[in-house]
Amino acid sequence: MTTTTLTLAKALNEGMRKAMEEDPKVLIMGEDVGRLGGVFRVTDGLQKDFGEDRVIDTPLAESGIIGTAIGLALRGYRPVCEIQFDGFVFPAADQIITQLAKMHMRSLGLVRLPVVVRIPCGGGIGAVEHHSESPEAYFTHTAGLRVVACSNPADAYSMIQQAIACDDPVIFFEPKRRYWDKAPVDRAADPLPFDRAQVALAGTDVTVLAYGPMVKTCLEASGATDRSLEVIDLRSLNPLDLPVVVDSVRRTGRCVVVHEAPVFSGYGAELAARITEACFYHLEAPVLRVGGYSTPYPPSRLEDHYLPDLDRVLDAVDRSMEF
Amino acid sequence: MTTTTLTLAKALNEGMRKAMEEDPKVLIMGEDVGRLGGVFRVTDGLQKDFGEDRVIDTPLAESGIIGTAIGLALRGYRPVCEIQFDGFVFPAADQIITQLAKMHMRSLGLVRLPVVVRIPCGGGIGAVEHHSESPEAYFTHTAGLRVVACSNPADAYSMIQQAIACDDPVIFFEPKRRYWDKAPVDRAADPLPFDRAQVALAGTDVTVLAYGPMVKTCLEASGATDRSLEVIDLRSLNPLDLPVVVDSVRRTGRCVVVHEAPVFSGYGAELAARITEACFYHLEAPVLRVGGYSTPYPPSRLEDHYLPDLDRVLDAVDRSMEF
Amino acid sequence: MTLDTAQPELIQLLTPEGERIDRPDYPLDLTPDEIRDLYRDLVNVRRIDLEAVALTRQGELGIWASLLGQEAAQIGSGRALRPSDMVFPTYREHGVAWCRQVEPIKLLGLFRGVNHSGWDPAEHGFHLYTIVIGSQTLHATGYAMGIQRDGSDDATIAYFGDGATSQGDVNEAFVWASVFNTPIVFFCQNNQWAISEPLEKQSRIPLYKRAQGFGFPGLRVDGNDVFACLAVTRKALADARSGQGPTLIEAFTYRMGAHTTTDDPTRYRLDGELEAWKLKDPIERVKAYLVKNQLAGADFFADVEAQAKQIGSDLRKACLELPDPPPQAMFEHVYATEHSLITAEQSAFADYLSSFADEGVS
Amino acid sequence: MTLDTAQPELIQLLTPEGERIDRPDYPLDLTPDEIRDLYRDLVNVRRIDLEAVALTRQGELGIWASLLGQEAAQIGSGRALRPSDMVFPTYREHGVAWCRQVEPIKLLGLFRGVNHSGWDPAEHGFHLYTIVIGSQTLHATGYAMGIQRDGSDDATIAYFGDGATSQGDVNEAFVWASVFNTPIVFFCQNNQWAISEPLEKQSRIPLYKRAQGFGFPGLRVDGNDVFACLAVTRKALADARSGQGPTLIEAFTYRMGAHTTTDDPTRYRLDGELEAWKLKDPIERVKAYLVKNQLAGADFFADVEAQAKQIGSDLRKACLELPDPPPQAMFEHVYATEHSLITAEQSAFADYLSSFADEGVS
Ligand SMILES: Cc1ncc(C[n+]2csc(CCOP(=O)(O)OP(=O)(O)O)c2C)c(N)n1
Ligand SMILES: Cc1ncc(C[n+]2csc(CCOP(=O)(O)OP(=O)(O)O)c2C)c(N)n1
Ligand SMILES: [Mg+2]
Ligand SMILES: [Mg+2]
Repeated sequence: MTTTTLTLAKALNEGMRKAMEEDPKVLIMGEDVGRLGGVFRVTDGLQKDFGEDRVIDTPLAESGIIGTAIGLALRGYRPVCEIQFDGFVFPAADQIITQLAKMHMRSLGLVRLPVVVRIPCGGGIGAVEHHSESPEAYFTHTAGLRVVACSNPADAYSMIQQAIACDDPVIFFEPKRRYWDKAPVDRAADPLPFDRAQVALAGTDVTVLAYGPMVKTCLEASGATDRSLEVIDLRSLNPLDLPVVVDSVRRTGRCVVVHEAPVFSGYGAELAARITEACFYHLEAPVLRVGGYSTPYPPSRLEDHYLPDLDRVLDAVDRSMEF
Repeated sequence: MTTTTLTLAKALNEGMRKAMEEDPKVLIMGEDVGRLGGVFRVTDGLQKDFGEDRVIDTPLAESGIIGTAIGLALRGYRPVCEIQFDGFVFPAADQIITQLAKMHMRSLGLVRLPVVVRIPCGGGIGAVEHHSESPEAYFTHTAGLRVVACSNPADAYSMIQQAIACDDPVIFFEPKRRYWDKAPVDRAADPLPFDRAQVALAGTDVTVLAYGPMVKTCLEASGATDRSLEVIDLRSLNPLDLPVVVDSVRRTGRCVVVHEAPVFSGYGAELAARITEACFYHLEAPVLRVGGYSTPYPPSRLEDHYLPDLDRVLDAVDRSMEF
Repeated sequence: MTLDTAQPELIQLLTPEGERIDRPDYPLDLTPDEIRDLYRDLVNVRRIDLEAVALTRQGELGIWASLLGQEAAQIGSGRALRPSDMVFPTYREHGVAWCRQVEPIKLLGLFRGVNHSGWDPAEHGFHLYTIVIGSQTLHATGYAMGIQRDGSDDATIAYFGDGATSQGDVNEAFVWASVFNTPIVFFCQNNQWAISEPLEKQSRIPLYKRAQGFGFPGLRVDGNDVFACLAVTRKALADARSGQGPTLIEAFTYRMGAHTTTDDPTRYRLDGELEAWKLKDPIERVKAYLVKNQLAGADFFADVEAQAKQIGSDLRKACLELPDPPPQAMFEHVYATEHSLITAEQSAFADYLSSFADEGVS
Repeated sequence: MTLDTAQPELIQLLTPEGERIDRPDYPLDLTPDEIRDLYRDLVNVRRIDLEAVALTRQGELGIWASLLGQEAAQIGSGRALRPSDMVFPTYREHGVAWCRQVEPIKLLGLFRGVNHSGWDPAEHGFHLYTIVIGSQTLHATGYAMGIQRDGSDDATIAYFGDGATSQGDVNEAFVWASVFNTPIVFFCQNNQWAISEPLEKQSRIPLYKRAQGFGFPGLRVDGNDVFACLAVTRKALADARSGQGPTLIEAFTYRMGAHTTTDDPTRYRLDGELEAWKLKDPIERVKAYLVKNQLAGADFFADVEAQAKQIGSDLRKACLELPDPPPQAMFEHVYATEHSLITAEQSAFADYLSSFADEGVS
């Protein structure tokens, strides 16, 4: 039996374990990833089995994590870095944006940086400030990076392996509030290519685009309405799998984009702009965006109001239908 | 006579001088801003006249510049920080995004951070890597920051003063390749409010949106076509002066957005998405975007191909008209 | 790391057994009342902490960062400050907050999730809790530059942990403070752990020595000795006020609890370590001193207990009564000045909310 | 800053007057040939630099960061390396590049604007020029961690300036290198200036002392003394190879030219300073030594001059011939693997370009 039911966190763990078994150059590094197994236990047991040289508890400094990972990659290693929480990726912004993303081009293609930056992202777990951010737009706008987000255990298992195998730097978003969601994972399945979107649910009325934590929310929304929603899990944000999206929107004529990050200047803007250009004569309504408000992430007692939920998704669906 | 012809750099210099004269709490800080007067001489002469306590040559560390500016603001000062070049703002990303932007809300409104972050931005000066970036989208997506860009000497003079007077943190973009452009500046003129867009040229066929360095390019484009372009200088990127933009697009039915930053996930995406939603039934064509490609900024011998120019703006105008 | 704090460089004025040690370089003359007050402080803040941990267990707080074991470091340094000084804390300085007269309930908002902070920094000379490790050290340094420009003899103190010393920001703060000779005390509570990482993951030499590399004094104090922490911080603050610039104080202490209430330290450290540190408890040694010197008797200790208990139950009551903010509060204080996008979103949100009300009516 | 390099801590093996000083702790036995080769290196790299400055004046390069005055620091340290070591330079290490056999013309691409770098780092053991101050120090440290994992006895050397020591990244690199005891030499060329800012804006104590704060050795070498730079770097590299971890070397030198060709140092520093440093010229002292010890005569010096001249004119010629990249090159090497957005943009760009061609035809 190659299929087991795993949590998303465990699927990531098994995916990393497999990559480490197959390639001795794969390293894990980050704060508390070793003995503790990470604050979310995603790297649980890896240091025990692969040793301290391959699963490295680093000093507490994110720029240092990414900067030294770049150096390790230059020496032929494939580091998988954990950023403990989304909000702590910013001290590493310079190393990611000016170094990790640009080195391949800077070297005229001579240098490859197969570095994975894992970022547990998003809200909904009642956390304090800086622990519920959705910083994907900072990275989708940064040429030279690949940006992906997994939404379910099966994808988590395959996508983390694909990310590690990829010769480009990958920003890998993990929906932290879905870490404990379980689903069957078939280890022998042929995974979808890394940069492809997936139609998570076929439908005819409105195309709903989501990724990471919001995929589940959108699927739930679909169960709560009579409208026929086509829910697409984008999986790869940069590059975007435009053909799958355009095909859907041309059929439905309507599109709603859902993410947790603030709408203003967020990734949904790119989706809306690009889809509108590609589907102008097919659209019955403008692409509508549902997301966080243009405020810092609120204290957790307000996060249910801040985060898109079933009602807000359906409200946008209604507005689209009635436009 | 209150009107003089000034370069954009000199207009900024005079604006800062005036602010410093009027308020002893205004400080200038950054690398080489003192004795040298900044690498672009924007702060020329200020240290000589206001002393080393008010015009501070800082250690070479951008996170330190913004971090200590926050501290100075907490003590009642109004620091104006210079980031030497656009590409060097990233070491300060954490202080800007997690601290400067969020402190007011974090404090429930008790703490104000009137900090201005001046960033010479954009390409076109034949510079080496990291000296030609257009990082505005990273900041327009960051709630809690105001983001503005000046495009001409008169605005430079008034907007820098408004930025310094503003009780919110302001990211202030200066189009470095326009530093030496001259125009009359009327010191006694009543400036437009800080957060308003300006119709730089009235027209009827296509609305062209630009800010910073691209305003001049768009005005030049308008001079090279028979089409009647309405060129709007956005000035404020966050907040966006939507009414002025919507009013124009509803009249013209067509819109082209121009910026130097990569198009993908750039600020133009927000403009396109928002305008489409607000003007859906008025649009004869999708909002088209002209910008940098989704590549790192190229070596300078290629920048003329990378940067939007008159031809690329007019090509988009044509595509819009023919859509 | 060695559990033996009997290190030559360690500044200690009160042994774990309650013996007073004389250090002419760190004179400290406390009246019996002052000593009793320190004891009261220690007991009170431990009680506040315990109550908060309990509230978290019961789901009333989302998380809590306990100061257990670090009471002396916080009370000793906190009581060295004067009101007009400015403190830049991390997320664990509940004891310092106590010294700055921040009502305990105000600390809980953040951990309960009703706000990101609950007090007025200017009113208390106590800045907001800072979660992004190390970033407050630069704020403190900038603030100290402001003090210099004001010609005032106030000082700032920046708190941070052993883990934080690895962050670029903290080292940049050292550069700035040194170059501008700012009136600041860097107070590092080395509690031996940064979540699961022991000190060796951050430094191969004692942390107080870091200061040498930046050209200002660094010293290590017994962080479980409230007398020593008070004396050493007083001296460093006096130096700061008199233009002698920054000092780094490493308070050698121990995080006796979990990193936070969501952490499980049994995964990464041995029980024996905790047991050894229990012998150096910061409260017990003051009690021993008071008893040995007959400065306090059963009545006093009973009274202290009672007061602490009262503070605890008041805190619990206030916590249960802490209201959730109204949803619209999300849009408040994003900007200090009118911002059209926020205004628009706020009114759209109000419309959205009222669309449900309509449903209810219809 | 003092212009007097006669400081007790300064390691010097060759005085400005060309006198050899014996330092048993830094033994250096060079054959006459080796000394003549070092002299040749120094003259050659100065010539390359002068030619590049001239090319910039003539508009052939957009900008140039001159190494004038820093030849000894770069040749001395560069010649201490072995081929399999890895160098992480800033943007000014043209002398080190020379030692790593990077053809001079390859350095010019970046400054001419035809590429962001022109050589294969792996081939030369010389990483790309790095412009964001300090970021390469972390890459070097990570690379050194890789060496450790490979069980190799290679070492890395990271170059950076005095100004760079203020950056968080450099200090984080110190933390990492110290904690992991990596085989790395931190080679700081203290040329006294970071653009217009003198050393005092970055540190109030000598920079080599920074290492003390992180628990590894730091030392100051006369950066205008190629013998001393060679000996000191050799020793530090040997320590690195044998598992003794990092060393910080502060090469005390002087930026004799402008920061870059676009800079105007007359705005911020006095002529006298430059004059004083001219007396300590890194090349003159080797010449004096060679002459005094009759290791070289007029023929040799003429030959060196001729070779340098040839290198200069070859460089000039190659520069003028450097082709601009084709516009499509923008889209190359953004990603190592297929990326649909780049593919789409590249083909749209091709269409756009050919729309002009059509115009031409019609
Ligand atoms: C920039 C950043 N990275 C990571 C974290 C997550 N985190 C919270 S506390 C902590 C450990 C801090 O250790 P230390 O500085 O010793 O302080 P302590 O918690 O022991 O008081 C970490 C890694 C954070 N808050 N900020
Ligand atoms: C992060 C960053 N900030 C600012 C700059 C602009 N800049 C280029 S060189 C320089 C001074 C560097 O001084 P130093 O480290 O002493 O090296 P030197 O140029 O003297 O060799 C500055 C500020 C930069 N390149 N990178
Ligand atoms: Mg700690
Ligand atoms: Mg320098």
